[in-house]
Amino acid sequence: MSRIGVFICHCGENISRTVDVERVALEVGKLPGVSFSTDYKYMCSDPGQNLLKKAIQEQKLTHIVVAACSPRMHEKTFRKAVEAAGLNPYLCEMANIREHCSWVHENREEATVKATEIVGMMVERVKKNRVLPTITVPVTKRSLVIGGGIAGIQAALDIADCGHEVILVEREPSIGGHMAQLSETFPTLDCSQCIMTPKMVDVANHPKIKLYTYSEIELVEGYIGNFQVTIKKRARSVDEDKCTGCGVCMTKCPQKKIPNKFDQNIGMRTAIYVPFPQAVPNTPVIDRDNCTWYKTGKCGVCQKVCGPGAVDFEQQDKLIVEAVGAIVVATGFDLYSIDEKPKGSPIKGYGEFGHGKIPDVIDGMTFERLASASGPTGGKILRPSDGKEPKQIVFIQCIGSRAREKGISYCSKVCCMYTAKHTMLYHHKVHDGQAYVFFMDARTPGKSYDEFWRRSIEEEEAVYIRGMVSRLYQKGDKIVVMGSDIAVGVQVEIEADMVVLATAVQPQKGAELLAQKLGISYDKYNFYSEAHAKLRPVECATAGIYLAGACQGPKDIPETVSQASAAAAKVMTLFSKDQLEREPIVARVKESGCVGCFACKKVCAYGAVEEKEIRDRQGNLIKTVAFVNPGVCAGCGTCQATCPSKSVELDGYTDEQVIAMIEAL
Amino acid sequence: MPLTSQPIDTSIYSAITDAIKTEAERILTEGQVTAVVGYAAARRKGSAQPIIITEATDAAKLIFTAACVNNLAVYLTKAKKEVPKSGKIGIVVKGCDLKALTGLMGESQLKREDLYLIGVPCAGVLGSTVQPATGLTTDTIAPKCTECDAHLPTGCDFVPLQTPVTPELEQKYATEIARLEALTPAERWAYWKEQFSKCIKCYACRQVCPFCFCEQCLCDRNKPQMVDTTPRPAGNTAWHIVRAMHLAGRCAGCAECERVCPMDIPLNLLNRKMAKELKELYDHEAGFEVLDKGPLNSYTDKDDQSFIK
Amino acid sequence: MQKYISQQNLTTLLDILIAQGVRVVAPRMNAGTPLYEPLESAGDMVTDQLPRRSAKEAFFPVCEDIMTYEKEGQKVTVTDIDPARFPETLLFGVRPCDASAIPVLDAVFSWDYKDEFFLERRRKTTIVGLACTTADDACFCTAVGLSPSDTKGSDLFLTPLEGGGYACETFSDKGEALINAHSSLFSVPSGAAALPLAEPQTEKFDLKKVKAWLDEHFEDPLWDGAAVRCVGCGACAFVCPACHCFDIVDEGTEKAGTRRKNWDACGFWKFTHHASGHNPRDGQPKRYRNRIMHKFKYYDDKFGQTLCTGCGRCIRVCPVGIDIAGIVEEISKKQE
Amino acid sequence: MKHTAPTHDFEPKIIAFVCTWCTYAGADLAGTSRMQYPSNVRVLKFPCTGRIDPVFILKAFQQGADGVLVSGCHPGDCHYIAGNFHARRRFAVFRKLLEFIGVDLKRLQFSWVSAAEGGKWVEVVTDLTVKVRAMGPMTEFKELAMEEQWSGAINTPELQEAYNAI
Repeated sequence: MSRIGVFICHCGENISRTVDVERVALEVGKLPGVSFSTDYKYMCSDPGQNLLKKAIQEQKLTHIVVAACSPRMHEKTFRKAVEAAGLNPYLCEMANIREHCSWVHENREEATVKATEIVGMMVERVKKNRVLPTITVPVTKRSLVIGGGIAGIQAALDIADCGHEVILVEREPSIGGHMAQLSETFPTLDCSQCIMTPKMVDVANHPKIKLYTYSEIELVEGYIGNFQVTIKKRARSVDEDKCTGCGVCMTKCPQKKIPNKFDQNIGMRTAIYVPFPQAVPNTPVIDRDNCTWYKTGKCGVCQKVCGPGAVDFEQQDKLIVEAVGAIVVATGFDLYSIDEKPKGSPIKGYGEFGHGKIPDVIDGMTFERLASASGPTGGKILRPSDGKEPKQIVFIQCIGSRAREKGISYCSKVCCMYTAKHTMLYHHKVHDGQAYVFFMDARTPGKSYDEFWRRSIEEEEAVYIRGMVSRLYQKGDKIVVMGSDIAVGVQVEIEADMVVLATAVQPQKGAELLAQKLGISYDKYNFYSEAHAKLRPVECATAGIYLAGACQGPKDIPETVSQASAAAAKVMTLFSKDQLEREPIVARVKESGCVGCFACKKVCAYGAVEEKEIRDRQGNLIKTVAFVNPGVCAGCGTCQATCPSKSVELDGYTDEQVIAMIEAL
Repeated sequence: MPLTSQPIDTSIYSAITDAIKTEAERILTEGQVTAVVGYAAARRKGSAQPIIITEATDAAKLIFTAACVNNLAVYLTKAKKEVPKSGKIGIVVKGCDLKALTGLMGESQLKREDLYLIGVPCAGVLGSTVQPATGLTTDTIAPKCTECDAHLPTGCDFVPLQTPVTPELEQKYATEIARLEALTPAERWAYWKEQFSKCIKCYACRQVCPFCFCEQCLCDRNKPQMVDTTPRPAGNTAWHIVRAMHLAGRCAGCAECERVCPMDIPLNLLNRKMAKELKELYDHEAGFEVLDKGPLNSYTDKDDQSFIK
Repeated sequence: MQKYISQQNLTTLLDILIAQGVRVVAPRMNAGTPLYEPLESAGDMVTDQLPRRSAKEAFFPVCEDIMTYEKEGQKVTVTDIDPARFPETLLFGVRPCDASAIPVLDAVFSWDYKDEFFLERRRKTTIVGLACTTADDACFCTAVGLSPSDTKGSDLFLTPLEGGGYACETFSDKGEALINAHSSLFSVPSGAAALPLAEPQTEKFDLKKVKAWLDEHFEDPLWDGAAVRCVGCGACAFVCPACHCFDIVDEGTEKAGTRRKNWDACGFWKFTHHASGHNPRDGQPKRYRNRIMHKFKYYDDKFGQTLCTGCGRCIRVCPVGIDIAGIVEEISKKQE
Repeated sequence: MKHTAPTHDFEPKIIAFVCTWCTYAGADLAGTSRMQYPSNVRVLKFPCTGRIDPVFILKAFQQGADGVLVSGCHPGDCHYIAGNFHARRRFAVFRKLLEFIGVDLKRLQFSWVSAAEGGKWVEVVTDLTVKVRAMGPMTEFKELAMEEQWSGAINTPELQEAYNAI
């Protein structure tokens, strides 16, 4: 039989003013199983806690109910006290007779009756409480960073600088991401590559960073502290260990007219290539789709000219398994295109802008490459169609973004600022040119941002027209831009030489597939979902996985870098202990009753439920049952309510406890 | 709607019987399956009972008649461990039975590749209170058959080439549900109270249900006793509510529970009512395809919440 | 004593008894199902259908309370249910297959432990049997040595006559007392012929041979064959006039509750499930074997009686068509 | 201190099943804000509405609740991502079942009350209490608990008393 101790707190007068605490103590003292009950002025004070500890020892109490304020206030306090007195902390429950009783009722009789019943309910509950040991999970102190843009680079460097190994995986042949493509950056106009490349080199040289470029995530298994990640390292056809990065192969490659994705396909590259000269690693890769050797079995020039003999046409894709304890997802963004979309797609293109078929209608990233000193035009703003310098240039904002009719309702956040930057770069490079900007409203919160935007108008002479463009069409070598100026209320028509569209920021293609591999959730646009929009913005709901950069939503560089460092800090917090300790409020499967219907697995939002085979001594499969990984389980209990045979039980909220409470009423 | 009893044509059943015999013999002889679950004639005139055969020579025992009422899917669930577990199993299924198998596949209880499905084109079977030797008529037909939308099972490995002729019948459950829905809550309570008071907790409804595959029923657990085990009105009502809730979104209407109830409690009425609600709320109909997640294991952010303040 | 009672007088008799506060239990329809239940009026009686459950529940209820308890602090108060409280009952219109099971049950309930709950109800109940005029192909009372006019178990036995009314014959003091108390409603035997009685078609089993075979065949392939299709429900045992297993459960809360005695069935997997998790009857064939053994061997060993009256209810309700008559017939043939 | 709370002939028993993150916290807020509401409600705390089994509602009615409230986080606010979405479906279906069995759904209230909605908690609890008080006791399950199979019935005064004690 249990020996329950009940302690009724007066909370000064907060409780005792309305609740007759002495009477409550007297009444609950009569309940079956209660062997000690008392009241005290301030249970949470040191003397109060000492009273509790003393009673546990002297009265040999086995379970404790403290009737006081909300458990949200002092449950930890009393559980600690109970633990100090030698009882398992989970054998202590709180009855909330302050927030839920004395403070909300004025009638002393009613409040006293209610308080007695609340305490009685918790007495029945605590009888069914079990000793719950704290759960510990070992932590592998290595981390995986997915994506080698500025977010991934920053997170990787921060973690590695703390002395923990980092596996950095990048899909493209080089790290750098979109930031490496940019010319200058707002609001300071410093050259993107100048600030980016040193960080890329740091990554390459860091002893704690293992870099896999031209690689993708194949499979993620395990849970917080214990992930096994299978990485597919695609065949580069060049041995990274042998290659010196001399570049002779590229100069000799006969295939020279392949559009370079890094240059938004307006610059050309060879079949064996590095995407840009400052690439890290500086090891070329053979684009097998465009290489003569792979297409015809002839050529092989690169192999012949390669001094160290690094070119290897036989190289195969490799699967590498890495064990890590934490994962930072930094897969970044992609840009919306105005092209025609497949039928039924929720996102639409812009037929009224010619669906991307007008050659001199380009997007902002292409403009970046034109403006970049290392870009295909050497930093000159030239039209893709005929290489002429545009004298009239129109920038149109909010293409796709905030356009519900196109399927995207969010703001892409960075376009106002980069368009202002573009007008400046244009003005610096084409002194006699005129830039026009069609915009809905300029969103420039951020340090020195609004000043920067004003400068583009006031000093760099950009003409901002508040209104939207309804149509674009080619007329001779001009592009007619038909729009409205709602500030003045007139229709505007501009014959432009070039049009730059500030297209929406979208998640990377295939973002949802990666999310499924990782077991993390994503929104309807495929941006990854943080665990809490306000208070856990860099954590995923899936424990041990963190988010950095634009994969979670549109972000500019400073914001991305901040989040990357924040994610790194979260990883370091995890790595600060050898064992991960967590509250033992987790679900457990009673294997004898489980029939393996996996309804629990279907409703688990955390992927905590696994399938486990039960075999006899001879190794014959008896049945497959559910297994809840205590490291992953968040303790919501949805599985238990779903389980038809109640073969999974949430510790701390078992059916026995709940039914005991209901029956006490 | 015929007012008087009309015979229902079951002449195709003898050709179906022949086809089942031949097919079962073939798959057993060729070793495609280790056993076939089907129906055989029983002692009482016109009656049939489930049979599990493992020898090709026993295939001659298989029959199909209007007395072949059982949903044999129950023999493939974990609650029934006696059926050989190794190898592929052949099973004779009516359209309604097939829906149960489909559901079981979605709930990881069966794998399609472990089954050889012998589908039966079915014009209907007899109701539960009818003597087995009685002919099939619009009066003697099982109530579930009046609402059948699967006379011809689809997706089977073998279906005899017969087309059942089925008259348009008054949909017995739909009519009864509508009648009960039109009553006041107190009147409905009185109706069910009377029905449930007859219950003796023999659990035939549970034991025969393909979806009651739990090795240990929630109602057989006693820590805590979630549902009173005693066959008193209170415990009976709780049991039938829990049962209907557990079957919601899963039951495809084989109506075995109702057929076997020795106290004639219209259990399938509860199941059909739940099915109707799931159709209206989530456009879900059980048993047509193998679903990764059932309607109560999934959600959308637009689900109805008009009942929530 | 032999008497005659007209249909009219019979109705009057029952209505008088009901008015006197006697609980008159007879076949009636409950939500479409024929059951032995207390009548509010004799007119509610339905005698042309065999009730779905047997008459045993008049003595051995589906569920009965045996005590209540209350807890306060460390004190537990137990209150026994006093069987003296049971009402006087007339169990009327009982088919021979039901009535004949009642003396069979007397043996087990008054054996080394006297079950006062059963016995007190038994003392307070007068049983009026009714000869059986309808049978279907599940009936097999004649196969187990009974008949549609068997008077075993009846205090008073009625036989329906050509031209209406019933021939009445008493078999106990209780039966005679009933007639004497209402003698004006009874008259001298009319001499009219009895209505044609039911004729079950099943051949008579040689119960000695059946038992002889069972004595030797605890392990036998027959069990697998008979019960592989059994789904493990309790329908057969619960409708059976002779099955008498029960389970005792406590229901209530931490503070108060009731101890109850409920019907149980050997077909349930839980019936022999040990707290350790072990189950000596692991599988339906073993459980079904127990059912047959208990009826045709164990009960005979202990009390010299057969625990089956051939009512055929288990055959009718079995979800999967298990046919006890067929199985016993097969056993009896095996012993040739 | 007031001692003059209005008295009623019948005070219903209301059982509330709430999630800890939103509604329990909302009820705490009502307390810290010293809002006043009827004392009829007894709160059972769960991590999430996803944990709340329909059987609990049934059990509550069986144990004599006259009204039941289930309350959790607003859609999209679930601390456990989707527990409330699962609960929403589960209860949408369960209430239909209870309705079909003959339970008056006015006795069963569902609500979303966030941690910031102390006022809404008060409103929901007050409304349900007033509504159920007007309806009178939930007799159906209580009567059912007294019912016996005819064969087991004896209905002695002692037994009646014992039942009343339960």
